[in-house]
Amino acid sequence: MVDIIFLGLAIFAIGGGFGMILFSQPMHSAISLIVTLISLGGIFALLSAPFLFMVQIILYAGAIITLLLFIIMFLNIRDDELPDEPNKNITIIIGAILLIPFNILILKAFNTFPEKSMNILGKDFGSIHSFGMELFNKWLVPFELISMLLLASLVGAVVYARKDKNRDG
Amino acid sequence: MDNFLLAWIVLVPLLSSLILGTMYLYSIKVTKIPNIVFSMFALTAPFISFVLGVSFFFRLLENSDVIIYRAYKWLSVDGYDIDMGFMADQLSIFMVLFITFVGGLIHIYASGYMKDDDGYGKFFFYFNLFLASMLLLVLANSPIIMFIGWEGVGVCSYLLISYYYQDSENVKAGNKAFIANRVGDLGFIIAMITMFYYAGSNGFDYINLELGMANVPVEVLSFIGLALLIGAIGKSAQIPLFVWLPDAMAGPTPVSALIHAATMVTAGVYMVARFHFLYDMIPNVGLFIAYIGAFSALFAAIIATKQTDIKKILAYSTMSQLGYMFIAVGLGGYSAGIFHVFTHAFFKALLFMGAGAVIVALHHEQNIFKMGGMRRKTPLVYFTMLIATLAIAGIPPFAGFFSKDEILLTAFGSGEYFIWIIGVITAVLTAYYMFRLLFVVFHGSNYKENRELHSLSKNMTMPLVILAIGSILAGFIGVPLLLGGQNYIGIWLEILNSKALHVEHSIELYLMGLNILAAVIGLLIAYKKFFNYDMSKVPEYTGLIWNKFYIDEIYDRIFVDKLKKLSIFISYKLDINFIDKIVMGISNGFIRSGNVVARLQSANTRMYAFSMLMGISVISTYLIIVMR
Amino acid sequence: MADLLLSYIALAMILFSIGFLGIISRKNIFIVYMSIELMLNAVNLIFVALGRYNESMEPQVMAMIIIAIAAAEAAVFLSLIVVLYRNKKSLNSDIFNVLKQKDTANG
Amino acid sequence: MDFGILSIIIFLPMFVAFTTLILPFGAKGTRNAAFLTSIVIFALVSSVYYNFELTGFLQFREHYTWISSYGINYSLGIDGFSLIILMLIATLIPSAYLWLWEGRTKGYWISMLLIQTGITGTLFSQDLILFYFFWEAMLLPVFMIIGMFGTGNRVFSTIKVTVFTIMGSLFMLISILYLGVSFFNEYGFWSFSLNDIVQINNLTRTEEIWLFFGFMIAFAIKIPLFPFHTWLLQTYSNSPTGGVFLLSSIMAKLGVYGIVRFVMPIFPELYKEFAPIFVWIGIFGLIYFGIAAMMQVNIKKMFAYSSASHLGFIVTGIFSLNVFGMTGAAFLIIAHAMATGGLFLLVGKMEYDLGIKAIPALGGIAKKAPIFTVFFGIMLLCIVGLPGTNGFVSEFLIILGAFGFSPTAGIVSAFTVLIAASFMLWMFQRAILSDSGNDVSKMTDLNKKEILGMLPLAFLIIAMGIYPDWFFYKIEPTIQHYLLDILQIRN
Repeated sequence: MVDIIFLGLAIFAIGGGFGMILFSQPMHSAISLIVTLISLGGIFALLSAPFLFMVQIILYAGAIITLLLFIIMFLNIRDDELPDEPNKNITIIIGAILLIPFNILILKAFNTFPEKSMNILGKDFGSIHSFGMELFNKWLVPFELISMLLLASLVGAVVYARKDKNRDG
Repeated sequence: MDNFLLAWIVLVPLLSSLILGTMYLYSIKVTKIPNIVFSMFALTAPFISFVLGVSFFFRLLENSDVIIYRAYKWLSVDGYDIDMGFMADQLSIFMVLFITFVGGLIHIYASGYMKDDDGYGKFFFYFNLFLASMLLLVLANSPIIMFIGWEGVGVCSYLLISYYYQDSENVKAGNKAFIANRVGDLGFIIAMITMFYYAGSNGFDYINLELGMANVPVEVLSFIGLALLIGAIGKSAQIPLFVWLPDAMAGPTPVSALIHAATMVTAGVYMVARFHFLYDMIPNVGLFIAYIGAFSALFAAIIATKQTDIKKILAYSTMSQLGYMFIAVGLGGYSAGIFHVFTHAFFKALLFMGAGAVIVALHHEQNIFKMGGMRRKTPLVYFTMLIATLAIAGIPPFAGFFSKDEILLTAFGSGEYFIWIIGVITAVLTAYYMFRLLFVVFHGSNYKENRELHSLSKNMTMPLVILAIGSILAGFIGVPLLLGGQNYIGIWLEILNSKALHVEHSIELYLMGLNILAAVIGLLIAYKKFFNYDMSKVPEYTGLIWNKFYIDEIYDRIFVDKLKKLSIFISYKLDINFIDKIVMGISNGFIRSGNVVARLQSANTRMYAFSMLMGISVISTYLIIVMR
Repeated sequence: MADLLLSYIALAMILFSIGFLGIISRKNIFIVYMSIELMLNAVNLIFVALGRYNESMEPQVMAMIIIAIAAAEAAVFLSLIVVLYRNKKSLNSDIFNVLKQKDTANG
Repeated sequence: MDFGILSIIIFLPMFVAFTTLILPFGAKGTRNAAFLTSIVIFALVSSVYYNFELTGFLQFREHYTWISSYGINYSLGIDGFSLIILMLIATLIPSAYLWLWEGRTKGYWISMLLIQTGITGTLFSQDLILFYFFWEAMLLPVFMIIGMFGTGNRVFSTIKVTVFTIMGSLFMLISILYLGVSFFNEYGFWSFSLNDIVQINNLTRTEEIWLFFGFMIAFAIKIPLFPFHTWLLQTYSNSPTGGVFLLSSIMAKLGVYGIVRFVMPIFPELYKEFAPIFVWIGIFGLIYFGIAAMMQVNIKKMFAYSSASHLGFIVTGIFSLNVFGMTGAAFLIIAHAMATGGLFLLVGKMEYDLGIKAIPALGGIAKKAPIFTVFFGIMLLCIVGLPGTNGFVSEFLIILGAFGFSPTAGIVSAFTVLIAASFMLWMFQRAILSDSGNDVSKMTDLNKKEILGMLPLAFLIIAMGIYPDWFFYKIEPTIQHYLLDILQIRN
């Protein structure tokens, strides 16, 4: 049963990924990406990471990609403004071939790990409680630093996107 | 008398020259110093040196031991000591005597000759510096100290030839003299260093060298002898390094008289005599020297017959006479050679000074065919010149006869008949060109009538008379036994002569007669052609002899031009276009390869990513293969 | 299957590769951005899978931090796209090459 | 002696330079301070000279830890060879200052002072890193002085000389670091001190050859040896008088010094093995540069070639592996520094007065400036190697040394007497003596200060030629030490 869920999610994820890079309209790509991200969220759940599952769905699929869609729609890009991409497919094929050795290498590397079933788990593993304990005991300072980063990016985004009156003229 | 006075023979002219130099700079920069002050300082130096020389002469007469004075340790490296040492033996004192004597007379003459010149003080500064160097050359205790004097005279000669430095021709002549001398010095240095390594282990003065030479292989000795010979040839203007001597006549006439006739050019002969212990061991090289001397004598005499510049005729005659001296020293007749050096100093200095007097009288006219009829106008100069000409031509009883006779006797007695024949032919030519000069200048009709003559001061005429007396008497110190005389010079310098000559008296007498005959033949030919010569028809000279066999041009073509071309090639082609190109090419290569790499930086992010992908792919493949 | 580490890793590698292919093949700057996000997610997946494998919570924290950083990145990146589009009227990433060296003669 | 006199000699000029830089000194004040400094240093150096003992070993040692974790020390000391160069520097610099007296800016004087610090520091360093530090520090003020006060295409010259020397120095730096690491591998602690580095035994032959040439390239560029000489021409031609004076008379000699101080003790075997190559490179340079100098039109470039020619000869001397050659080289360093330095000062004055560097555009100067000509003549005759000047003594000794090395080398090197004479006298004729109708009316004769500056040089040139032994005895033990103890040559 779990295997079937995993396979389904994996197929959705891969299919969404391919959709993303193959669609010429950014809008369609974004929607395919959402499919991928949600599937990944499901896989996180399978891996006993319920908090990440929620974050993935709410933050990624819900916030980031929505923001992306919003921007795409806001810019209102016409078809003739899209860049001309004649070599797209051939590049993908060559790239895929070139990437094969890398994938093989990584998989070979992980294959050396001792085989071990991941079903037997500690009682508390993956619960939001233990996640919180981990985050606020061990990783408090990085966590707070991330808030600084978010603030900085917020300010940066506002500064960039503001219309420069003097320059536009 | 103490030995240290030996050093003062050199020091006095040196100090005097330094004082004169400083005074000269003072006089041109601050206030003018009258000529008489310069003359006072200038003239005392050779006088004092002469007096000191005479005193040492008498000391050697009493006791024939060599007098050595070591002033200080000049150089001491690795256990070798080279002293600043002075040595007075029969040879060097003999040289000192006539150098200072003739030098002193020429000083007096020069004080008259140069009296209107701005550089009066400078002239005597150079002159005394020259005298000091020349005395150092002859009094030195070791070859290297001799070399200091040797180069000193060279540089003084350079300075004096280019005395009128504003004319670039004069400076060129000076350069030529210096460079030709330097070629000789190259030989000298090589010889000196070879000697140092092979024979100098016990010390580098002449006495130790003589001892050290005994064990040196004969090939090395020949090498040393030849290298030294190059030095002698350069200094004494023999074939092939003679080209500078005629040009050296660009200097003032007293310079020609002192340096290029009486003293410096004889340094080569002196050197061969000084190294007699070396040349005695390598008679083949000695014979080579004799041949060089013979050919130089003949060659110069031939050129001299067609020259028109009075000083150039005398210059070639100097070269010719030096050839005689080389014959003598090459064949081992050192005393004969030195004897000729001695007599030659008198009559050649006299000839130059007489010529100088004529030149001054005629307002610096040097072409003999523009003179003429000077006999009545300057009778004193005429008579002294006549005596000198008789002396150089070898008419008895004037000085040249005895010395030349002894040289030819040496050549004949050594069995070198070829050299002897050349010597006799040269004697004919000598008489011919010298009387040609005399007849044209003094007996010919006036070139232009009513020329006003520049008056000659007493300073200029008095030394002429003294030298004329010397030219008559100088020969009598070496009258051969055959004529009932005593060869004093042969006795005085007998330490040098290694081999005794055995020539039968009858043959000797024939030879003597032959020499006189040769001189008279030359005289008669000249008389026939040039006595009472009509100056209105100046002979046109062309051809090989007039152009001095094109030796200058050949040298220019072979050496100077090639060297100039090489120099231009190196400094303007090779260095700039090749070596610098390579070096700059390396740096430009970096810049260029930087540009190539920069062109890859297309700022296209996808390209970067793609190259990264390729890199990843290659590395992964490699790792997969390695880590299998 | 779902209890094997290697299957998660393989999935992550496939997604990562797809992201990479998107970057090298697409000129549209939005898709480039989305590809980057996909690659981040693939890495997240590896983290989480390894956390499960090692029974450690730390990778999950790491993954969360990555997500937070991705959010920050999204804000800046998207605002940059807006500015660039406004100035150049194009979404082609190839024309954003102002860093390219103009004078190639010599230095 | 632990008095620190060497440190004072090194850092006094730098101290004065920074003080004058900070305080509101004008050009004149800076100049006076610089001159005073040079006089004080002369006095200090004289006392060093006087107290120097007649042994071949290092004296006046100073040792302080600088960077202890890597064994880099501030370590100074001098032996006979450095002593004479030190004496030379101390004598030359006041003379040069007297010549540069008028018309120089504050920056010029400060640069000169800083160069002095670099030079003396290089000369005293007994630690490889310290040596490298001063070696590079010496270059910076030179860079400034050519770049700011030079003539012609000065920026290019500056960059060229800097790139050349720095490239050479990099090879040396790599070699130094390699040696340091090798020492650490062998003995287990860090040290860059020369005394320690010489004890390295664990280098293979290939490594040693690489390191040897790493050092030699740095020094060969500085000297410069053929074929690393092409920076020389433009640099000498475009440098201001002070810069070219220091470059030619002192810095080039430091290249030779570096070979003797570092290459010889660190690689004694290779030094002996490669000696023939360098003897012949030296002789080749002597003849090559000599011929190149003959037809050179720019008088400063001509002196550059002449200088390179003599430096080739010096290299022949130091590689001749016997006392004569090495003593001669040491002597020629002094003789040539004085003569070339003097000539560059004189030519600098000529350029300053007339603005001309081309030989055909000169001429007739002798009439206008007789004292100038006298000094010019003395320097020239020293270069020519006339007996009675110290040029002869050194040339004679080097020829002797080369002959001892191999008779062929000796005979070929004897051609130096011919080469220098031919180009120098020809130049003298055209530039100074003959009146070729050019307008040289702006030429002035030397003033009192300039005469005062030139007199010591002229005096020493002649005095060392007439009585060389008096100047020799301090250096000979050092050279014996080099040959017997370091190179282990016994004859």
